[in-house]
Amino acid sequence: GKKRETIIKIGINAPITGDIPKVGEGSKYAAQMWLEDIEKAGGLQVGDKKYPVALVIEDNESKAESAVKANTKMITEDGVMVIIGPQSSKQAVPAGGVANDYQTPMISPWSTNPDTTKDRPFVFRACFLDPFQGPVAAKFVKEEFGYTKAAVLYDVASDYPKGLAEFFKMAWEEINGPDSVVAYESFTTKDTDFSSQLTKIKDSGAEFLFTPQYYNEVALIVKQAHELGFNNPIIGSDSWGSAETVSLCGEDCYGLFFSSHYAAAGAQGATKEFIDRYQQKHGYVPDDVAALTWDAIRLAQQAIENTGGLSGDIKKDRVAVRDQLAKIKDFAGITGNMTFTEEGDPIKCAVIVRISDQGEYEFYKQVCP
Amino acid sequence: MAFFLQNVINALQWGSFYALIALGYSMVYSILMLFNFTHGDIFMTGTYIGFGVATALVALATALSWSMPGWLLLVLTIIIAMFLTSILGVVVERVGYRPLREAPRASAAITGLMIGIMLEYGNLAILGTQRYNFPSIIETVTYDVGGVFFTNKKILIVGVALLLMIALHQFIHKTRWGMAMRAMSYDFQVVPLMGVSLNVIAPMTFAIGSALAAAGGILYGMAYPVLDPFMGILLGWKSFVAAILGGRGSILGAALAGFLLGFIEIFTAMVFPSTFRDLIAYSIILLILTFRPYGFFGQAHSAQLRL
Amino acid sequence: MNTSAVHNPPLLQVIEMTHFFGGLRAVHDYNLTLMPGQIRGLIGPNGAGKTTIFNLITGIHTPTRGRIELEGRNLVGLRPHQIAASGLGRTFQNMLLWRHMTVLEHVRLAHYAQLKYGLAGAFFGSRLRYAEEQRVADNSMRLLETFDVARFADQIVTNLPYGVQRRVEMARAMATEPKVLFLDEPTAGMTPEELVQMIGIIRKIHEEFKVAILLIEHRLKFVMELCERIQTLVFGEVIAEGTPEEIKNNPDVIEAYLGKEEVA
Amino acid sequence: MQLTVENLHVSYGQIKALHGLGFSIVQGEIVCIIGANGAGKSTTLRAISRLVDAEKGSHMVFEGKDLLKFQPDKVVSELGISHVPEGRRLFGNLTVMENLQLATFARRDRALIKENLETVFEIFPRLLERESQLSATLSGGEQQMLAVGRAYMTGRKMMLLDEPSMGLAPLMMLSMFDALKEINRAGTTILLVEQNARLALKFAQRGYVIENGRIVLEGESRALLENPDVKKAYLGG
Amino acid sequence: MATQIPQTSTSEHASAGFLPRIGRSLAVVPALGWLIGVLCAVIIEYVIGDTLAVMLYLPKVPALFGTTLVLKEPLLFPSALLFVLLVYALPIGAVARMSAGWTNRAAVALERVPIWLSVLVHLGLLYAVLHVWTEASDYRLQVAKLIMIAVMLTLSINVINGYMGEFSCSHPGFMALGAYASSVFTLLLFKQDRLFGAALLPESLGPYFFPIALVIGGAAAALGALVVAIPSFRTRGDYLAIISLAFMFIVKSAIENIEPIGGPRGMGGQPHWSTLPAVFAGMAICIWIINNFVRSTMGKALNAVRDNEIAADAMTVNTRRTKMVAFMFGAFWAGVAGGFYAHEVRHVTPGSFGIQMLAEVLAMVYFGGLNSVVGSIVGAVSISMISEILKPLQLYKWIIIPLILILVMIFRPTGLVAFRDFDIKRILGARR
Ligand SMILES: Nc1ncnc2c1ncn2[C@@H]1O[C@H](COP(=O)(O)OP(=O)(O)OP(=O)(O)O)[C@@H](O)[C@H]1O
Ligand SMILES: Nc1ncnc2c1ncn2[C@@H]1O[C@H](COP(=O)(O)OP(=O)(O)OP(=O)(O)O)[C@@H](O)[C@H]1O
Ligand SMILES: [Mg+2]
Ligand SMILES: [Mg+2]
Repeated sequence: GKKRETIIKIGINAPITGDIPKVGEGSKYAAQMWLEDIEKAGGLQVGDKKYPVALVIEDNESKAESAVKANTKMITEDGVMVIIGPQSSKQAVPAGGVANDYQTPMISPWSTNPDTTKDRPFVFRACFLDPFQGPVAAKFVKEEFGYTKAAVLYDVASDYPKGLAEFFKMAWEEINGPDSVVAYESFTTKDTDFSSQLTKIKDSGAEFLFTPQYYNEVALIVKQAHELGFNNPIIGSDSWGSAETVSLCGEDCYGLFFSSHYAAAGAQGATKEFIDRYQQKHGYVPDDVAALTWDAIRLAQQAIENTGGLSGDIKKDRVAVRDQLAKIKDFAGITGNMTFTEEGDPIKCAVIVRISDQGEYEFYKQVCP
Repeated sequence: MAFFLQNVINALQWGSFYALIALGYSMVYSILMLFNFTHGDIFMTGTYIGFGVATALVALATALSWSMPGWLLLVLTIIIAMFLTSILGVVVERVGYRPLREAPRASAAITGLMIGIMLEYGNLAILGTQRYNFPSIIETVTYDVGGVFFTNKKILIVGVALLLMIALHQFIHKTRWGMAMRAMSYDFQVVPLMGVSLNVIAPMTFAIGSALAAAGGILYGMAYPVLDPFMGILLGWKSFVAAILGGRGSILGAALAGFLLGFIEIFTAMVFPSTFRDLIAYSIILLILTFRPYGFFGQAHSAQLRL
Repeated sequence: MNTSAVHNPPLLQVIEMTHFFGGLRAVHDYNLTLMPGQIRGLIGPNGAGKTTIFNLITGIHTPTRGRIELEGRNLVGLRPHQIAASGLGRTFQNMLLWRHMTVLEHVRLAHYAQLKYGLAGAFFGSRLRYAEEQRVADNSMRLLETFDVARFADQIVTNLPYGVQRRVEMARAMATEPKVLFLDEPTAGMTPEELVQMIGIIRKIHEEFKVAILLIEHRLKFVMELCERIQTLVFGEVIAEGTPEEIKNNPDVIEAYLGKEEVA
Repeated sequence: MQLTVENLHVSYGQIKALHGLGFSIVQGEIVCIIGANGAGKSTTLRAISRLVDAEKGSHMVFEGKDLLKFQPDKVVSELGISHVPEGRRLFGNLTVMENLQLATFARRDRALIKENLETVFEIFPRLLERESQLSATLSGGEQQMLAVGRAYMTGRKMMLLDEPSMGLAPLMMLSMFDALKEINRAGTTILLVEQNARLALKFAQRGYVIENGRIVLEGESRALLENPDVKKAYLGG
Repeated sequence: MATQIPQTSTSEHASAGFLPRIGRSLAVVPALGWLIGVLCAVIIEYVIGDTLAVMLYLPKVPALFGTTLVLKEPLLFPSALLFVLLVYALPIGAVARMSAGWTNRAAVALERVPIWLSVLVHLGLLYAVLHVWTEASDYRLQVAKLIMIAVMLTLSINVINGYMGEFSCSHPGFMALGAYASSVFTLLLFKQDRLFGAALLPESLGPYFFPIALVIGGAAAALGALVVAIPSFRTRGDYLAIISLAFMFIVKSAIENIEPIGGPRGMGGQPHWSTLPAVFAGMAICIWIINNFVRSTMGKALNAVRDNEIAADAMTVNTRRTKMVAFMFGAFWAGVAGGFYAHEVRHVTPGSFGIQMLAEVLAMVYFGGLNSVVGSIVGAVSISMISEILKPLQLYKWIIIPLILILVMIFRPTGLVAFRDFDIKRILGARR
């Protein structure tokens, strides 16, 4: 026989098909950009050796079952060292179980569900969690506007908005007393008509609306709110942070605020470089998924480099990588500086972004834990 | 009171979309006895076509530096898009349904479902994952009557839905063509013995249904201007619910059930915590069908599934 | 009506049965006393309500008014399968066969009410089940032979000639072990030759299984030859009842149903 | 010859129903086809109205035109051949009136349509009574009347009747055959398929006997009625 | 007959002239022979697979006969093909053919013992095959398990949609009920868990309770099925389809609203009890019971209800009971499949049991064939495999799979193997 060469394989578990293909695309593009960089450098330098790198991109079809299969396949068949993804908690939670069982480090860039990383030493994430972001938004509104009556509109059937809505409500009521969230309304994924909920919100006398929804829904919610005569501020979360929010929503969204990882318009340094490169290549400003995927994969790279040399035994190397990941301090990501907690969740700062009157994302304020 | 009226208006608009889409659905469904699972995706494609046509027309007008009035743009868009989409409908009939005319109905339902998936992913493959913003063809004007808000678009939408409902009902029940269509739903094999060509009636039915989907799609795009390749799925299934709730073969029933569905959804969200909306709305539908087993206007004999 | 009823209770008795379809009175005050082993005929112009009477007795429609008793037990309000299981077998004017099932399966399935193995037997295949299935299969084959259709046993019914289908339908009805058999135009679509054969078959099952038979028929030869008594129904009402001879010569019947030529 | 059929072959999948059958009809005739169950009578009629496809080599000419070139709907609308199919096949979800109106789909002669409609109601007064009843709820015999009436309304150069007497009460049967005679006298050729051979032969001028997809005997009705083989096989002894 | 060996028939396409002759000479091999052949093949793979793979420049033993490789790295296609030929096709063919003599004699002997014994022997062999085969790769194992779960699901929907002819859309709902009910049971009893707190029983006891968990899942689904079954007394066809669809939405929405079981976040942490023997046994029992049922006269009542309900009633068939049984029975197995699913994927969310899953199971059942146990098996296996194989095509996969399905529907409108009885005696019998 012949000895096989060691290739560092990075698995990407992304929803290329299914109901959120845009998310899959962002992850894929970010990963491919990273691979280009590495290939340009002639490989990944670990210790005193340069290793070739390959991406294994598996489609999880936005289904839990497929995400689990994809992880199993990448780990047992392809022999990946690290897995980046899945993005949604619906897939990340079960897939994380697989990664943990096989002792393979996995970083979900986007999943906010605590269960993803809970009691799973091998699973990490690159985004902040709801318990952090919810209060950030609540505090910001209180400090900025001094309002006392809040309304919330969120998607019950979706993990992320629901979690964030709950933590926001908790934080807001802590600040303003019980019943200060005067309307707590919901809808279901893929709904497009929110008139009933918005009518209720308007009727409740809320001074502003917090809606932690994805960009396609934001456009509809904001427009419909205006059509129904609700002209108070509408506040959002990091899921607004896609260029499409503004392109879909248009002037209706100008002047609104949301909390996020980074502000594209005022971005500097590595962040700006990433945004420009991505935009040049794919024709649009990357959204938070792409940015977080980029950070996740760079985190993985950092950890691999930090091992100081690979043994060639994939099982041992995976454990080494995971140990290095857990040790990373103050990693300078394009979405902020990160340090992992015990659970594998990052401690990072949030920024408040304002959508300018030109429709750009301006840095407004930074909030750190 | 304003709160209630506002919700009535909300429900009218939302219901008119269900009604509009259910009309098109019901055309094909009640005439050809097919679960037309493609309809939602034809609706989606129609919306995209409308988007393309409107964008092209605006570009053309700009190029010729001619300021086209909004209503003309709208009418032109609707007509062209209806025409193009009806061609799509005819093609779908030809490849997906005609070969299966003698087959179990459920098989045709599966091909329909599959053609729908192909349209979704075909769209995704061609246009990419980006979402598009439907151009605001006519200027939105918001009226505020004693705290009740509505826009000119809403009036237009409800009006068009009602108009089409009546027109289509008349067509199905008063014309020879309509009669032939209904006959076809009962026993297509002997329809030729009446001197009626199946290969004219069936494509025509699809064409009308698809054209309606396009009209609905454009209005929908104006009201909810975010286009997405999967936007037709849920609407398609819900219009399926409406078409059947109305009773097989009844165009009027389908449209009314569409409005009812809109009212149920809006008003359950109004009265109950909105997290329970689907739970309650669908329970109501389930109850309605349990106690009116053949929908509003359906007949018992029409329930048989051909296998 | 029937004096012998004192000694010999009637098998099936229908008393003043009336039925409306919306505003249309399809059956009006219909009475019937069917004795065990009797063969009776029901004739009448088209749309007189004959099929409706069958549907009422067998539970497909519920009569607006009236009583139906089988061996003294009330049938009104029972579900059709209960009525069938209690001893009323029937065929349909338009033949309601099961398109995807074979001839043998048709007859086997009609033994449904006689199965005793229950769901557990069906799921797990108990010994009782195999014994019963065997018995049912044997009995079915016997019936198919009686009706001379055994050679089609494994064929799907839809592809068979009309006459064969009619006989399959009768075999199926006999498999329910009826005490009374209702036949709705059993010879429709048959050649005269088959008609003669059918007379033989009906005689045979009548003797062999001791069933009482009530039949609707427009082919007079058939009715006259088989029936002891005949009722003539016009617009939902019985206008004449009697032996074939009496009916044939009844002027009302001639006027409303037979026509002068036919009798001549 | 108004209709000539030669070498007609038809199969249903694996099952071959007609084996090169042939016959011909003169304008204005009443011709009947008799035969046992499954002999292929209905198939013959279906082949003429193009509801089933004839195989290669088959040959059918109607008034000088190649029948095989016509779509089934055109056979009705352009050639004027109407067909009362086996088992009636009414549109149960349409009313009696609508069934009759639909039958005139391809016709433009409004005045004549009105007249024909009156004729139908004259022959079958019961249909007039039930004008707005859904045809699915008609009694068996009423449905048969409607089926004949409907065919009368479509095209009237030639009528193909598949067991029109099925389920009709004796009196009604007589009046229907009288009506058919009337229709025939007005110029419509009639091709009748009947199980009830005696009746058919009494009614028709000529007859064909079909067995296993082939014509085995033909002749004047009277002759056939006397023919001992026919007597034995089809007239019940 | 020859359906048992897809490998040989696909890989030997080139030698078309050969094929009939080979086919004829293989026709004498009984099921037993095939099983033994396949067992030999998987043992060969187990022993020399790795070495052979290295020699053929394959990165690894091809997990699914090299099919997953082909689209990603077309250059490896010849190696993969050769691997399959050497490891599977040849040994299977050779062993099966050569042993035909004594396997036929054994089959004859087995015909004389009670049928269940013969079935057990064959199942044992089949399990051995699967066991050795899945030893090679965990991915293979997982795919195999998920396919077997899909088989159960497809069979269960065939009972309603195929045998009884109702277009039921509620299966994802039934499956969700089963998945959740069984998960609640196991999490409550055996797991320290965020939702229900400490375990009540030691986890080591768990696997013995797994069947109970599955039955509970099935029972929950069966109870849920009442919601659809009762309206089915009065309506059917399209109207019932809508009722069942509404039921599916109701289940999803209800679960989303019950916080104690995780709401939209779902419920995770189920123990990994869906092991190969468990799933295999589950599937075998499912096939056995469903096949028993649909072949009994009582089961044929489903067909009668489908083809003509009035006639069924008039022939003493209790149609209400029949419908009730069909719905509850079908739902039960969907629930059991859900239980297996939950303990394999180990996380369930209401969002997974929606329209997408509905489209998939419908595709499987109609592709495989209505009214046929074999059809369901064929449908579930082939759709799952095709879907796995075409994954590298990403978007285009969802254009190709529909295309395949449309073609199948056009040329075989009732599915590949429709309306056929699954006659175990004939399949296991000797060949002469
Ligand atoms: N569901 C219904 N709704 C309205 N009218 C009906 C319905 N069913 C039957 N009828 C009418 O009731 C009358 C009796 O019908 P029935 O079928 O009993 O007649 P029949 O005596 O069997 O006639 P035939 O000999 O023609 O079969 C008919 O005039 C028919 O049109
Ligand atoms: N749709 C079909 N599929 C398969 N075989 C058919 C079909 N229709 C008819 N056949 C077969 O074709 C042959 C001729 O049938 P056809 O209906 O023409 O006979 P027929 O003479 O009209 O008989 P009947 O007196 O019973 O109406 C028969 O053997 C029949 O079984
Ligand atoms: Mg009748
Ligand atoms: Mg015939």
